[in-house]
Amino acid sequence: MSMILPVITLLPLLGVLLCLVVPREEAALHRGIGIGVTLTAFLVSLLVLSGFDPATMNHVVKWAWAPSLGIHFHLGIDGISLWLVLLTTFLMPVVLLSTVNAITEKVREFIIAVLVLETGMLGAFLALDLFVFYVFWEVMLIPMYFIIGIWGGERRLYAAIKFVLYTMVGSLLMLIALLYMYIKAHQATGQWSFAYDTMRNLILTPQEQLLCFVAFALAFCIKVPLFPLHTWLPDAHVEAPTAGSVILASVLLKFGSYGLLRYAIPFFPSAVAECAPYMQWLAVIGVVYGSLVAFAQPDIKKLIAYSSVAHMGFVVLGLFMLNPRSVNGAMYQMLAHGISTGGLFLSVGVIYERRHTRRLDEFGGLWQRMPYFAATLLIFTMASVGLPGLSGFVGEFLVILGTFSATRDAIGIPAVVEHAKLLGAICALGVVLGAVYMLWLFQRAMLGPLTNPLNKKLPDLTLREGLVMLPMLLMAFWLGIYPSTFLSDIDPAVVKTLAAFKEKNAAGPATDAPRMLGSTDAKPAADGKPALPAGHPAPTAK
Amino acid sequence: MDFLTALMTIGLNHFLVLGLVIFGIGIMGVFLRRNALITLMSIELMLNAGNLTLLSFARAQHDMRGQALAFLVIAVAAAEAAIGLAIVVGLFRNRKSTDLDELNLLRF
Amino acid sequence: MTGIASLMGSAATGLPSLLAQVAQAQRIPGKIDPVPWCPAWAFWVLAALTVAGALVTITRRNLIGAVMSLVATFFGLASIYALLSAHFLAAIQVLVYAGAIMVLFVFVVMVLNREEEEPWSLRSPVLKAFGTGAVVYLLVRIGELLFFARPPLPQRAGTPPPNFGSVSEIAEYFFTKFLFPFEAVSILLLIAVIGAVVLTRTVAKPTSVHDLPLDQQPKDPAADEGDSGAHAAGHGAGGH
Amino acid sequence: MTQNYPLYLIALLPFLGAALNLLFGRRLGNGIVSLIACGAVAGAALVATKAVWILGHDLPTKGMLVDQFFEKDWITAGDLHVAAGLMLDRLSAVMVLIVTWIALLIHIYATGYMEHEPDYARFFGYLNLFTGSMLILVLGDSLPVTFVGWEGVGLCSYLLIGFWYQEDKNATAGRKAFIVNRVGDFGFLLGICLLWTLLGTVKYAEMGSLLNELRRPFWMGWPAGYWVAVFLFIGCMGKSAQIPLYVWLPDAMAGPTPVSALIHAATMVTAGVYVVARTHGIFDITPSAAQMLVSGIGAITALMAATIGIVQRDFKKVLAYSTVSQLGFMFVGVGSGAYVAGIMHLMTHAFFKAGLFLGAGSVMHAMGGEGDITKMGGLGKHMPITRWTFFVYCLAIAGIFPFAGFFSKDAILAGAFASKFVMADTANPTQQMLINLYPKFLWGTLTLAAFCTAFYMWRLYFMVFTGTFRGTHEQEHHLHESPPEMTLPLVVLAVGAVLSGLIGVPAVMSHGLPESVQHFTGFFEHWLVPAIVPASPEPHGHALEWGLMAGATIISIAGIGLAASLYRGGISKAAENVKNSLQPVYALLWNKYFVDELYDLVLVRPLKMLARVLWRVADAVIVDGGLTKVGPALVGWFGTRTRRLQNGDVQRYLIAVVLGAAAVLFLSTFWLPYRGVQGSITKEGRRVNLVLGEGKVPNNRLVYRIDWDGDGKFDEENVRHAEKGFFHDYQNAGTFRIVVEAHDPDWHVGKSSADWILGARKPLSVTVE
Repeated sequence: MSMILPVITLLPLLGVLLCLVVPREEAALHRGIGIGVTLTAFLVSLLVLSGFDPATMNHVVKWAWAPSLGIHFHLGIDGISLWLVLLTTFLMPVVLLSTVNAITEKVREFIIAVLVLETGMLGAFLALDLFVFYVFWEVMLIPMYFIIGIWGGERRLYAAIKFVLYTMVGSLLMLIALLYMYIKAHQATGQWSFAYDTMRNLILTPQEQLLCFVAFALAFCIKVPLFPLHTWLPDAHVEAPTAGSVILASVLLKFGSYGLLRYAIPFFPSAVAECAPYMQWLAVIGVVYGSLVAFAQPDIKKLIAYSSVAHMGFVVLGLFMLNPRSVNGAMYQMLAHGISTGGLFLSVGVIYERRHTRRLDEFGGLWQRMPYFAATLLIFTMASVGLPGLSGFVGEFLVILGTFSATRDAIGIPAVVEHAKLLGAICALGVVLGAVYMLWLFQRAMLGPLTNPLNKKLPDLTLREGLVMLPMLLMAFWLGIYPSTFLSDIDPAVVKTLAAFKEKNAAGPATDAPRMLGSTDAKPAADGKPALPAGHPAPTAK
Repeated sequence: MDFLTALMTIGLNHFLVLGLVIFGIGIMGVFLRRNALITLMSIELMLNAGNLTLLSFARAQHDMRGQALAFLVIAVAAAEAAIGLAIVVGLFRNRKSTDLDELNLLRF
Repeated sequence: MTGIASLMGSAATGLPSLLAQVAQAQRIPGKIDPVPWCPAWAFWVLAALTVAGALVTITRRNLIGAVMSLVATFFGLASIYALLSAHFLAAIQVLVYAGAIMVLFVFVVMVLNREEEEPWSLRSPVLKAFGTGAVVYLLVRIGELLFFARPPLPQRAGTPPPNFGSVSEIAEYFFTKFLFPFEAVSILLLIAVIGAVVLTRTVAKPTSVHDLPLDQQPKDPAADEGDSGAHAAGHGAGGH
Repeated sequence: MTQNYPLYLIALLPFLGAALNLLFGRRLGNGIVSLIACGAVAGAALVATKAVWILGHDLPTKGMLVDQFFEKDWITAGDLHVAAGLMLDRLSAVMVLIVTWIALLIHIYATGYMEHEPDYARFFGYLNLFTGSMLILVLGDSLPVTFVGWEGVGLCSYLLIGFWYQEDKNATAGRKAFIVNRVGDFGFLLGICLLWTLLGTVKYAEMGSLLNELRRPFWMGWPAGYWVAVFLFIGCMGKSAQIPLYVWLPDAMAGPTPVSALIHAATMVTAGVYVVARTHGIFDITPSAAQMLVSGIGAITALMAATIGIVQRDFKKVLAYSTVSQLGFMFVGVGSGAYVAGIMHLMTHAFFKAGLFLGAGSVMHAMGGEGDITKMGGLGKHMPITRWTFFVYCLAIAGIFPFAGFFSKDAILAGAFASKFVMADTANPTQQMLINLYPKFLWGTLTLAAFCTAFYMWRLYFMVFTGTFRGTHEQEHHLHESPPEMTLPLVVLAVGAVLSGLIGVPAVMSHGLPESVQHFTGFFEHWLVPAIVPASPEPHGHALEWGLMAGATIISIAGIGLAASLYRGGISKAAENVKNSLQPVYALLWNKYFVDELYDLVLVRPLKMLARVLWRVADAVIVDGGLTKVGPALVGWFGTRTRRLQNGDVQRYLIAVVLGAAAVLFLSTFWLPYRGVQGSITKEGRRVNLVLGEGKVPNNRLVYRIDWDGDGKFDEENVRHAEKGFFHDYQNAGTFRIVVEAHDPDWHVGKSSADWILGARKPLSVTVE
């Protein structure tokens, strides 16, 4: 049994212990521990790639946790989670390195918070047991609350509480749905289990599916965030310290879309069939709306936050178009957004450390003083705009193409592809608007005359900042130039997930009692006798 | 056996009802009187009513555990009285009153 | 819903009639233990004493009078405990309750030395009237159930063994099965002692300038030099 | 017939040059920077030439060189496979040669022109980046790969227009270019998506055999191919500055002049024409609505831009509008099926328009950056090489025999005149007549535009190079011929502007010449037709063809003559008089038909307003307010009302406990008999069954008294509920009221169904026959 997954998940906790035994005053040592541990976790996580089979779960561990309740510490990694996990482990050392000047108060606590956060994020990406997933999901929440609430800006408490309340509302509903499914799975199988496979094979009645889907989707859509649920994001981003914003944008938001693809969509096909059009429309509204609102922002971080709303709109649209191209695109967009928006926030952090303001009208003409920084920001801007050759393009292209061409795939749900062309067209409009606000940002900050006297002495990127930016830039190029590295792992997993979805959808919803996929097949068995016990209502197969 | 006979043949029911009555009087003492000391005394009354019930059932079951429990209750009651009186004294020192109606600092 | 509404309506209007209905009950209690636990007169006299004492306790304007009648109640209860073969507890009741605790009450009453102008709590009288009614209702209905319990409450036949309620019997429990609660109670008592001390101590004489209100603390830290030893030692403990 | 060839080198060399110059250029000297930049492009040009040589020499007409530069597909997602492939066929060969060689010339020119620029390395880095992207664009073997280059050149255009970013004006112009191009890309992207949706491939080589798929009706009565063409053409409108997306190009003149020459005249802006020719199979599909759209837009753009060009005073603005106009010509060419003519005009235009811009750069170099032609005049004697090369370019663009512009423009005019458009519904005579007139309309518009072209180009020439100098003394003192690295490209391009037309001489002119000469004069057509693009439509009859040529030439000469009469020797009185007498028209043209203002009013301002409203109202008030104000307000409202219950009064808490206990007792004991007197009645003849309690009352808990006939006397007393309830056999028919009394013996609570307080939900009664 490969131990990689528990090791990378729990390694940060080891770092926490180390931090606890080091005296509080040794800030540099704490930073060293933080960076060292996260870097080690990153290197260890690269081992996952050897002999990786994207279509199945790799490096699975399953330890009994509370076996009488059917809870196992069950981790595994497949093509859907692979790159998100690597993105997480990759970002953490970068983020910690970026905070050397920004976080000078309560360094130990900060490092501990980030390390606990990393454990939470990795655990949630890797969990194959819904209880474990929920535990890690909530574990993420607390350190992030502290990161925003302690090291944040002026209105940090408001933002932190808003963040927690929004997330909690969704996740508690999800918990209820989870427990409901747990009970229903027991009814269907006679065994108590939170296992992912059990839940995925559990078929509920349409009403149950709808309610559970709404609960799950609400939790995930708040995290994404989908259009009307997004207002926590600008506040959280603006108030969070740079590191918090980067983690929030690059990884935490991905949990929403990851959860949708991993849990909400495969679990409830009939509800997806019913809700997908609404989700699609909310997503494209989010794309256009986020772009337009971003255009009006005077605050750089807020602008980028709204751009996240738009970009994540692409992701949700891609997921709910339910064809391999769009879902691949959504997955890719998640990675690309992680890199480009993370990079943008890191860049904002650089000038915020120098000027302690994020208002666009305070800047202008910085290129003259900071050419390397300007180039960095330009590359992230272009990656965010979706320029081919940089990270943003492939995802957006695949989502738009997948949306537009959704009619080619018979997923078995006509409603999903009803407005495919229109959705694709509006979504493509979002690409235009993306250029409008991002270039506006770049021009206001970097181009034009250098008028503000406060900006006349700004130093360019330091070596440390360059070291922070360099891996992000390389990733932005890599994602744009050679997407096969990533898509060759994502694609088989996505295709398999969609095939499983199709199979479950074709099996139809349960009529009255919950049942397991494949367990009660309406077709007669090989000996000619019906597989169902007499009097049992046959499932309405389509 | 008529009602009167039942009334005069003393058994478990009688003791339980007696305990109930004392308990009720205790409750009314707590919420009808405004003096904190009386309230404390009423609480002692209620505890004793509980003790009486415990002992009655112990007698009915021939089980010493009820008595042991009652003993513990007495100890708790003693502790409660000590603390309660200390609080009353402290209150009086600060507010020059033991009037529950006037102790409204934390009240909405 | 209409059912609930009408129930509510009747609860308001029909409560007296209900009580009257209960009072009219002509019911036979369940099977009664043929061997009475004690002479009827003993019970009734003691019960009357106890109830009367309790009633006086909560109605007296004079606190000393209330405390004294409570002592009487406790004596009555001690006697009833004795009727219930709990001789040791009867003794404890007299010693601890009627003795120690009530002395404490008397002390406090004396210390405070305060007459009440108006003994009854007059806030929200309507609610209190309802509360009293509810208590009476509960007493009557639960008493009815207890007294006329059918089937009769479970009990073992015959008189308890002779050593029932003796010191050795109780000690047997406390040093074997009930050892843990026994120790726990002892710790509870210790805490109560400390708590009582802490609660009643006077903070009139602060041992450190930091115990003073902020505006009274000396401005110049040098002025505090002479008290620095007490400062270091007494900061946490505080008391006398 | 395909052959592998490392085509990636062609694009990679400029990219490497760009990377070196952008990363390390600030540390290298200007000499090394220009060496890297020019060397990279020269290398690319040589490799490209070698590749084209192989293509023309070793491979058949339809052959192509291919190169898959990644081992795996570039993008793989489900059934979508986009290979990272390059291909060189005869069409891209033309483009590759134009791009690499003209880029090389302009790089060389720029080493002189940008000599004193502090950001020298950055400039050449961008320029190399552009060249590489442009080569990806023309070499891409599928629409997505082309799109990569397409966007890449857009980025470089943005960067180079805003090269002098210290001025907000330049940065804004760059942003405008990028955003307008993005609007076009929106269409291009949708075109790619639609094409893939319909065909399942976006590779040029695989498209041809599937085109029949595109003939199916798709939307609004038009075939699918029409919509693909429209979407792709929206992209081309953006990139090639056609109505309505041309507005960025005149502003793009804010960039350095070599950039204008390379990007905004010779190469990038012609990408749209290239794409239309590249995907001609889609545009050719009948009914020819797509072709009519392309050629119509092209014709109107050509005329409109030409008329604006007449009155402009800024040297580069005139050339910019001229570029827009000439691009319109090209689109008419490719839109009316005369692909050869369109591509050839693309080539000849690349020579003379790049030359014109470089000449303008030379002039402005001498004038110290001054671009207003009313402040120039008589420069010819100071800078003879610039003057005479400019003279050649002007002849070429005006279309005077035997300069390059003559052949290409004439081919377009002839193609437009002779083109045939087919519509589905030909039964409608009016429509048919309009369709038949359409080629004539195109031809007429273009001829008018050609006249304007000749006029404004020669106006420019005369105002700049003849007459007397109108600028300041300081400027006059400073006037000088440009250094050789700038004049050399001018001369080379001038040679190209003279000679490049000779490989595309119309058959009617070369008729009767020796075979070898004919082979040369028809080279361009033979190179492309028929394997790559279909043959151009030709006018019937030699006379007509000669006539068209003569007409065009006369028109051009008329334009030159008019310009000469008005501007030779400076701005004449007559020119002023004409301007004054046509003041409204002049104002309209001077303000470019107010299109920028219109866009500002209709698009930009509403969008900004919408953004603000969405942010301030929709987001802050409705969405955020809705979630963060209403929810807490509800909680707060509830809290302020219920906190009175938690008021800290312990006595009240105790009363609440007692009341609660009493209520629970009361309700629970009362509820049971209440339920117990409700029942359902079923009849079997005269036997009536009564089920009480409806399953909510435990059996044997209650005792009942039942009055079956409602006479006030209980017929049954002290009965308990059995499994099947009660029954009663009525003796005679009638309606009977049934009264039930339920009694709970434990709690001593009774209830009657006749009770006026807590009566049964419906009175129990039964009717028996």
